[in-house]
Amino acid sequence: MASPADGAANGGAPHPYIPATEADRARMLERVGVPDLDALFSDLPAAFRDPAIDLPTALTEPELIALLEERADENADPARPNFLGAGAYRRSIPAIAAHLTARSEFVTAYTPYQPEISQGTLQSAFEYQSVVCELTGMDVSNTGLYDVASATAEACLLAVRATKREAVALLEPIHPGTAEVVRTYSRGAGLRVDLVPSVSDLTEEHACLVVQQPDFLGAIVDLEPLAEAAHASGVLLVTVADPFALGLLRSPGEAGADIVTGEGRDLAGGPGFGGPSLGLFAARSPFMRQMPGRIVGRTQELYPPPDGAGEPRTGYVLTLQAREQFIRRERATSNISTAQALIALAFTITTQALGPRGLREAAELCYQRAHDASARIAALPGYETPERGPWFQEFLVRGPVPAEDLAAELRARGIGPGLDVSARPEPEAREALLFAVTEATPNAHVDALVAALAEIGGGA
Amino acid sequence: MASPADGAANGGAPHPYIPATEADRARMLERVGVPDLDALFSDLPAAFRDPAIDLPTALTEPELIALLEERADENADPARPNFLGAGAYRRSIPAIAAHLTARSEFVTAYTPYQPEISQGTLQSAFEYQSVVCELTGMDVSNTGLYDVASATAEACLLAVRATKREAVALLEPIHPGTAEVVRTYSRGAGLRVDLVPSVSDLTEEHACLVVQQPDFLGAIVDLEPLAEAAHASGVLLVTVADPFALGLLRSPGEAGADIVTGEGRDLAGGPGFGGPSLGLFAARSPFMRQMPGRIVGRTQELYPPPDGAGEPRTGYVLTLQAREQFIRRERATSNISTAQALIALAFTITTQALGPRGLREAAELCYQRAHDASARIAALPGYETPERGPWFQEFLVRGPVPAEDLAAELRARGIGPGLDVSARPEPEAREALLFAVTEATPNAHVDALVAALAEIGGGA
Amino acid sequence: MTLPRPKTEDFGARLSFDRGSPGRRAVDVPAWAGDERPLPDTHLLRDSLRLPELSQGELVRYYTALSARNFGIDSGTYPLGSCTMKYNPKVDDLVASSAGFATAHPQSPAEEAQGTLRTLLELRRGLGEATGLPAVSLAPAAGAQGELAGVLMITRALEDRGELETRRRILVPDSAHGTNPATAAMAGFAVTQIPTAADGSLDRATIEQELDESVAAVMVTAPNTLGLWEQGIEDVADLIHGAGAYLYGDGANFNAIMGRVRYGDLGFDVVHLNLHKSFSTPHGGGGPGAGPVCCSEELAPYLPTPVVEECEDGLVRLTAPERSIGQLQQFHGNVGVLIRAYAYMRALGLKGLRAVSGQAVLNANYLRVLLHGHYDLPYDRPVLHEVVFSGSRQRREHGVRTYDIAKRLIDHGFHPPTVYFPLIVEEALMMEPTETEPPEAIEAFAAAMIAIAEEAEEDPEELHGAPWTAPIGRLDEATAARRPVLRWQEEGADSPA
Amino acid sequence: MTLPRPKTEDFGARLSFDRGSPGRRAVDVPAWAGDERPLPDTHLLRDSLRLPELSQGELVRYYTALSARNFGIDSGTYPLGSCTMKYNPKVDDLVASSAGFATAHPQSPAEEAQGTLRTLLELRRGLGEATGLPAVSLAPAAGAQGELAGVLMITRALEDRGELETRRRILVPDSAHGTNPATAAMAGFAVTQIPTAADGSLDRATIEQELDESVAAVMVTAPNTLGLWEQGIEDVADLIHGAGAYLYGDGANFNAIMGRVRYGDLGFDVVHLNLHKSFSTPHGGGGPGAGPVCCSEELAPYLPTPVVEECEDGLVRLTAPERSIGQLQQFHGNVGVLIRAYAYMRALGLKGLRAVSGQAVLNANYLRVLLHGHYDLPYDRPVLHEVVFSGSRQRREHGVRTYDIAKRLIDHGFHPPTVYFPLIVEEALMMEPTETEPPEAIEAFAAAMIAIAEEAEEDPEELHGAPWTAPIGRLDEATAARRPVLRWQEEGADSPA
Ligand SMILES: Cc1ncc(COP(=O)(O)O)c(C=O)c1O
Ligand SMILES: Cc1ncc(COP(=O)(O)O)c(C=O)c1O
Repeated sequence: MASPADGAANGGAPHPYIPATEADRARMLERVGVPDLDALFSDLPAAFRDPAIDLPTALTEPELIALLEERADENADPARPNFLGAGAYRRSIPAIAAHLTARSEFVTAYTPYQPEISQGTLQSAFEYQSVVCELTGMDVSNTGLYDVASATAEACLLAVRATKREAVALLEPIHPGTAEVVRTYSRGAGLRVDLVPSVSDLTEEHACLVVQQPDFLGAIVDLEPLAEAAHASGVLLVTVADPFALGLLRSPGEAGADIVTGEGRDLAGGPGFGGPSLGLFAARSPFMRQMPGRIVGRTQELYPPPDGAGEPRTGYVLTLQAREQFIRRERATSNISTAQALIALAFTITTQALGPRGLREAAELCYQRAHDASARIAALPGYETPERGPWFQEFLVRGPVPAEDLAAELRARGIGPGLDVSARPEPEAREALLFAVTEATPNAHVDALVAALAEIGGGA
Repeated sequence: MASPADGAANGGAPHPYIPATEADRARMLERVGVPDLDALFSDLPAAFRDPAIDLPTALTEPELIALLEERADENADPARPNFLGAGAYRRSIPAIAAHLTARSEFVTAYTPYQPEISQGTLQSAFEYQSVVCELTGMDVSNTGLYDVASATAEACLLAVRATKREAVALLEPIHPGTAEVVRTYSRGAGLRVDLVPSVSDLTEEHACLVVQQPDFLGAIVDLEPLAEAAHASGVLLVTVADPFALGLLRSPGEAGADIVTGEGRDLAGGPGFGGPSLGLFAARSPFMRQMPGRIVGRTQELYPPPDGAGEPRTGYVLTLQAREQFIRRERATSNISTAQALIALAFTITTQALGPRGLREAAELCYQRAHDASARIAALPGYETPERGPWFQEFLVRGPVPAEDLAAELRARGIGPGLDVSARPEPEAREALLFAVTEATPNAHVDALVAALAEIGGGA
Repeated sequence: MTLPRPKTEDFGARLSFDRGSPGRRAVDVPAWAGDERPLPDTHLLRDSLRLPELSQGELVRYYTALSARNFGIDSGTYPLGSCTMKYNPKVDDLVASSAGFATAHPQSPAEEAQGTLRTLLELRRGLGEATGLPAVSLAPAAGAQGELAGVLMITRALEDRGELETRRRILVPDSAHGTNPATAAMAGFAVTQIPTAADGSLDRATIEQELDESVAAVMVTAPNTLGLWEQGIEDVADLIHGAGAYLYGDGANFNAIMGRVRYGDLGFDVVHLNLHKSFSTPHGGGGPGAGPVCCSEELAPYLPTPVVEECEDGLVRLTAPERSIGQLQQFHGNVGVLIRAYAYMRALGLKGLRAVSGQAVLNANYLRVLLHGHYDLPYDRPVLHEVVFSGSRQRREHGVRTYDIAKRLIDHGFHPPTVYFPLIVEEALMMEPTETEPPEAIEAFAAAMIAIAEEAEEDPEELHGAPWTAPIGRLDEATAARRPVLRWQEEGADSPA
Repeated sequence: MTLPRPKTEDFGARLSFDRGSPGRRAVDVPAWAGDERPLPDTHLLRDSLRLPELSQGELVRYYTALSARNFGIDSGTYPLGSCTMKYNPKVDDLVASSAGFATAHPQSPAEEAQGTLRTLLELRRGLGEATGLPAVSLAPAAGAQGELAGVLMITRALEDRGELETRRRILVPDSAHGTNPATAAMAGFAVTQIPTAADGSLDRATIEQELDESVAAVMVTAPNTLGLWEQGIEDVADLIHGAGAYLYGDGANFNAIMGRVRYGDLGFDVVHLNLHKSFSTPHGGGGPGAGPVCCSEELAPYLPTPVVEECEDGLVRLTAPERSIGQLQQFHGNVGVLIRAYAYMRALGLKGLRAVSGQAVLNANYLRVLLHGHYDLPYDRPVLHEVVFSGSRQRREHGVRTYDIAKRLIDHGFHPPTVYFPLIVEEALMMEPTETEPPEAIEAFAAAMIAIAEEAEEDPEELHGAPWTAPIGRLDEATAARRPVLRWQEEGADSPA
């Protein structure tokens, strides 16, 4: 038996992914009028042709499965309690979301350039835009960007274009990854990025104020006063909102935000080491023609159906394309092309499956579970859970030992601790770990955490 | 928040599986002209209405998933080495088999009573029949029965109908489960079931001789002399064949079998604690109208397509239904109705994905791996691997300690031993365990087994 | 302004065997790296094998295209009567396919399969509670095998009573599903058909008359195939027991009465359930299903093997009842289906199961009143889970048969109901909407049925050609049976089997 | 003999928001059994939320029906040029979705994510080998983000050289993908367009002329969007370097040359790949993709964060290059896509990747010769992975536009090729069959194209109405843009945004 990939290259059996057999190839080469495959590459520089390349040899499917199962097992046990949040939260995803998203008509389609045979993708994207507008309180949503951080960077670029100002302000505490990406994207445009501790640091140089909701340390932000303060200086309010929390919290739009971004991954599937992610991006209608990314619009057939059975029917198309790179080129609103359509589909199905009451109930359950866990921990001798106002699903824990040691002790007990935020400037974060407890955290995990903390506290 | 199922029953929110809301229900009840749901059940005897029933309360989806994940974890670790075979073998199933079989148009369809919108099921079943005929060397296959044992019982009943004789002979060693089921099915018909050690025990009372290929202890059977001996007494030869082994072995049809049964589960998916299973059933054409189960036939449209674009097209229908219970009732060839269609689909896709060369290669790989493992064990001091002729994937191991102890020692080392067959009459089975090694057994598992046996041998 | 549709491929004419090209393959097999041992003697080996040769992408496209030529519950309303086609929760497929369940070996010692076994135990207990027949075996792979188990259990009980030689008859109503008489015959009994009374119920007089010492059992479908409850079945049970016979219940329509009445309380001795109906496990185009058999304490010793039991040591084990009829399958039944059914039961709980029967029955009655007057209703009274109309008027007055009506429904986007069954209703249209259809879907279905009734009046001739919008037109079933072609043949060799 | 097709639902007019009914739900949320803590003050809370209310079965049917209104690779030939639509191996989805990968938290310490990290490391190494540019960051989420990374890296290098203020221009051929100039602009550069020479290659003279101290980089798509190799690019690279600028390679069409030539060997400084093209990860209707950026040692310190490295202690870690341009995303990129790409690379190995490029190129040339003479071929020479025809003749002679040809292909069962791109070809039809199409499929596609060319001669008027057999007819894109309706509105409130 030959190694599988040898085939197609050397005249044996073709690779399972490549149908043409040697006989097919001979027939085709003859029709094309060349003696062999190599002849087709004669434009490539001879001196550099067919270099030595060091790649592992091909694996058959069973070997591949075995290898990657082994790899997956080298990650931490998925069943282990883990209290990391800080931008990625464990959620209960309805089974139908994965089932429907896996339909190969969705999975194996390209960006819907031919709407007549892409209504599945297009109509779903219109559903997505509608859900995002309802959640955020915005007028217009695109079909999604890469992730929350790059979406926020794009929001800053939009604000800069719209206000013609050259600095942006990010209100602390904000996710450091978000701040980082805004910096990266600003590099090219030559913008100044200010991390500001308070809204009073805003000036008329700032195009926008970026506020995370809930903030990086878990607190729920009262957006309205921030919006007022920003608008008073002609500054736009960009809110980076957790769409799940928006099941419970007032919509940023109602509170006065101009642009809302967010991360959709957690409502679409597992954390997956961070990706694929999904950047929500929605804005008030004046910014419609300034938005980055694809937008789907509703329209009608040009002609009634051929069987004469009725009026022109409703369909969906990519629209407002004059903003986009493939038309506008260097004057486009963004360079984005491929985004995260399939993740947006899963996000849409999860939110719609939960529906208005389910999303609220799930967010309340998350709130209750997290507050219960926090209270239990605060009741342990030697522990505090410093609060910075009302909060949603993440809380700070300061224990009887330094944060780093507390984390190590928990790990030694098979528990993934919250993120170490002890280096942050906020006083509440001093020597603290940031724990996330969500609606999907099993009770047994919280019990294990409390027991472990008690044990660590007892030994201290 | 109310418990989820309360809703539909008591006027709250409906259950996710039941769309009608309280308002819907009120409207419908009014149209039907009854005051409430209870009124619709007035034909049920009042004295026995609405009994106390002790069932656990409803679970929401996340709770259900958590519960059943916990249950699944209470089974043995799927990654643990396990050498049980004896009727259920670990196979490499191509990923596309599960992917395609999960298409909901296949999964959520009924038996294809309306062929015009069931061509997916019907044409796939025709593919299945074709594969089974090719593998077995038979002329006609049905669309599958419950499992190998009940299929074999049906084969015996067919043989009895065809020969008008009243006894059947099963050649040892045969799977005890198969023998058991033949006995169960024979109970009603009042047939005698003889387990015979040799073909010389056949008499003219026997309707058929049932031979397992490979036999229960793993040996490859030379079917041709058995067919000749059986036919000489007017006895039909029923072969119970492992369809995977038929990738390598001569087809039973060529060797003279009249009916072939087999188990398709292993080529369709995981062992799943035995089911869902798939009973292969194929026969020579004279028995066509005596076959149990559904059969799909090819036909044409009655009329050309309406757009005038061509000739009547080809389609598939359930056929020869005059054999079946829903037409023939008490004179049907079997009572079977629902069978194992979806498993047959997965079986078809696996065999077709492997194709003629792949199936042969996989069977050879299985053969080589098993023989290698057996040789390594035979080379250990204190161990023998008694053979009964050429064999395929299962072999007997006799160790330095009694079979029962050997099994216990292996289990203590985290290895699932082969089946204990020490109570069987065959001399080779004395104090032996029956190990299965297949193309899908990881090398590391064989290494672990050999090391454990060596250790046990060293300590004995 | 329309160009002709390009001539479409005759998709069905080209099987996977006719596609691809020699040498292509959809998967590779790992090479064997060790020593090569000699193969057995060539007279034991195959020398050729004809199977399709397609690349992976081609095979995926072929079966994806086939799936698109199928209608499932996820495609739309599928009101097949008696078949209980309802939404199959996706979570059930998810939980059943986890590796711990999927890789459990059927020969595993009980210690290594407690997760599966405890799940089966709780399902068994739930079904015992729900039916009022606490002794249950989950072994039967489908309803028909459950029936066989039940009748063989009666056989064995009669054997123990020494009456097997004399009790050779089973009474079966003419409205029964075909599996009932077929099973009775398979178990060696003579079948006596009991007519249905004018109100759609069992003809009590005939039963009384037929009940004697030659009768082993009466098989009753409850609710019956007209969607009606056999009123007074509890008294009939007494009669049957008085005559020394058993009452077998075909519980395939249990979905109509779940949580509202229990077979055991009414005197049924043994009943089978169809989990692929009442408990919403997917049908898969014809299985796998599961047909557990539930019985009284008296018949418990005869249950098929295995039965799941919790033992004194706390372990759950598979056991063989004392006087078991034996095994029905090599292993333990369609376990994957049973896990799905368990998940369904747990998702609903008792209140949920009652909500299922309540809504299923309301939906059937809603459909009944919506269609009332448009089609004949031979048994014009409230129904349980399904309602049986008749196309007789359409046939008589317009020459339109139920067959035509069914095919035309396809053009309207619906799966047709069950037709020509039960046999006692002429031109029967047997409809079961089930509880998972929203009222709007039932209304749309009724509207389509009414539209067809109008078409039958106005264009009766035209209906004979339906459907026109299905992946394929009306098929010639007669020729298929007369000249059977049952397998792929090499081009040119396409002769009947 | 055909009754009219029953009036079908205007499916698109009813969103999920318009279906179902208030109070229905598709999933339940567990109840909280503990103490209820007070919620935050109501001015922080939402008071209403409009989302669809459907039962689970209804929602499943809705999205299943939507899926049936989509064409994917599994539905048939999808020859979009530049997009490289090829068979997506199902095993890649399977391995990427295992729980160990799917549940890994992005903030996990390296010790707890070695399985993912080692997989990424090996992918990184493989891509470095295959491109000859050993320094690689897998962070970019798609091609365009890879481009941005690459250009920002150049920015930073120029900064370190003190030339950022002076080098403000990037040269981009007019045949480039729109993302190239858009990226250059987003990174703050002015774009100078370079015309394409008559033979389809870069106009060397213009480059030489434009190359001066104001130029930061030249962005070249290789192979280019005409499916042609830029002959002598290695010499152009020398020129560019000589002028102190960088050569950026858009490697989205890497599938044409995999295993045959390496960017690094030819003098490219930085290149991005599209794994969702060359490495066959699914497109998902518009992502997720992955656009790794590969560069020379010189540019390595500027790579985006993170870069996967094997450390001395044997652990694989995510690191930040010294002078990194920074992060592109909050976490580490589209990891699930990267795992799929790794699986694809391992399934093929070097010989397989060479087989991919060989067959992809043969298939494109085969299509070229099959269509030769039927459509204009502006650059009539052998091609690599794709071939660009023009519908100019059809437009000129019959008034049939490429748009009409594309729509009519749908009636023939094919996804149309890319149209009106590259912009330098009038009425462009840009076709990329890819290596996973069997020759029969290419022949059938060519036959359809030829049939349409004949229809264009015979019934030109008729083609303007195509398609007729798609789920929906030709759509009015102009009105959609003029009066944008971009979200669901409550009935009656359907006013433009
Ligand atoms: C009333 C009734 N009894 C028995 C059966 C037989 O069940 P199965 O098809 O599962 O064998 C069915 C369904 O087919 C049925 O509807
Ligand atoms: C040549 C070329 N460059 C760049 C891109 C942009 O890649 P992406 O869509 O992944 O952002 C594409 C594809 O869209 C392309 O074909």
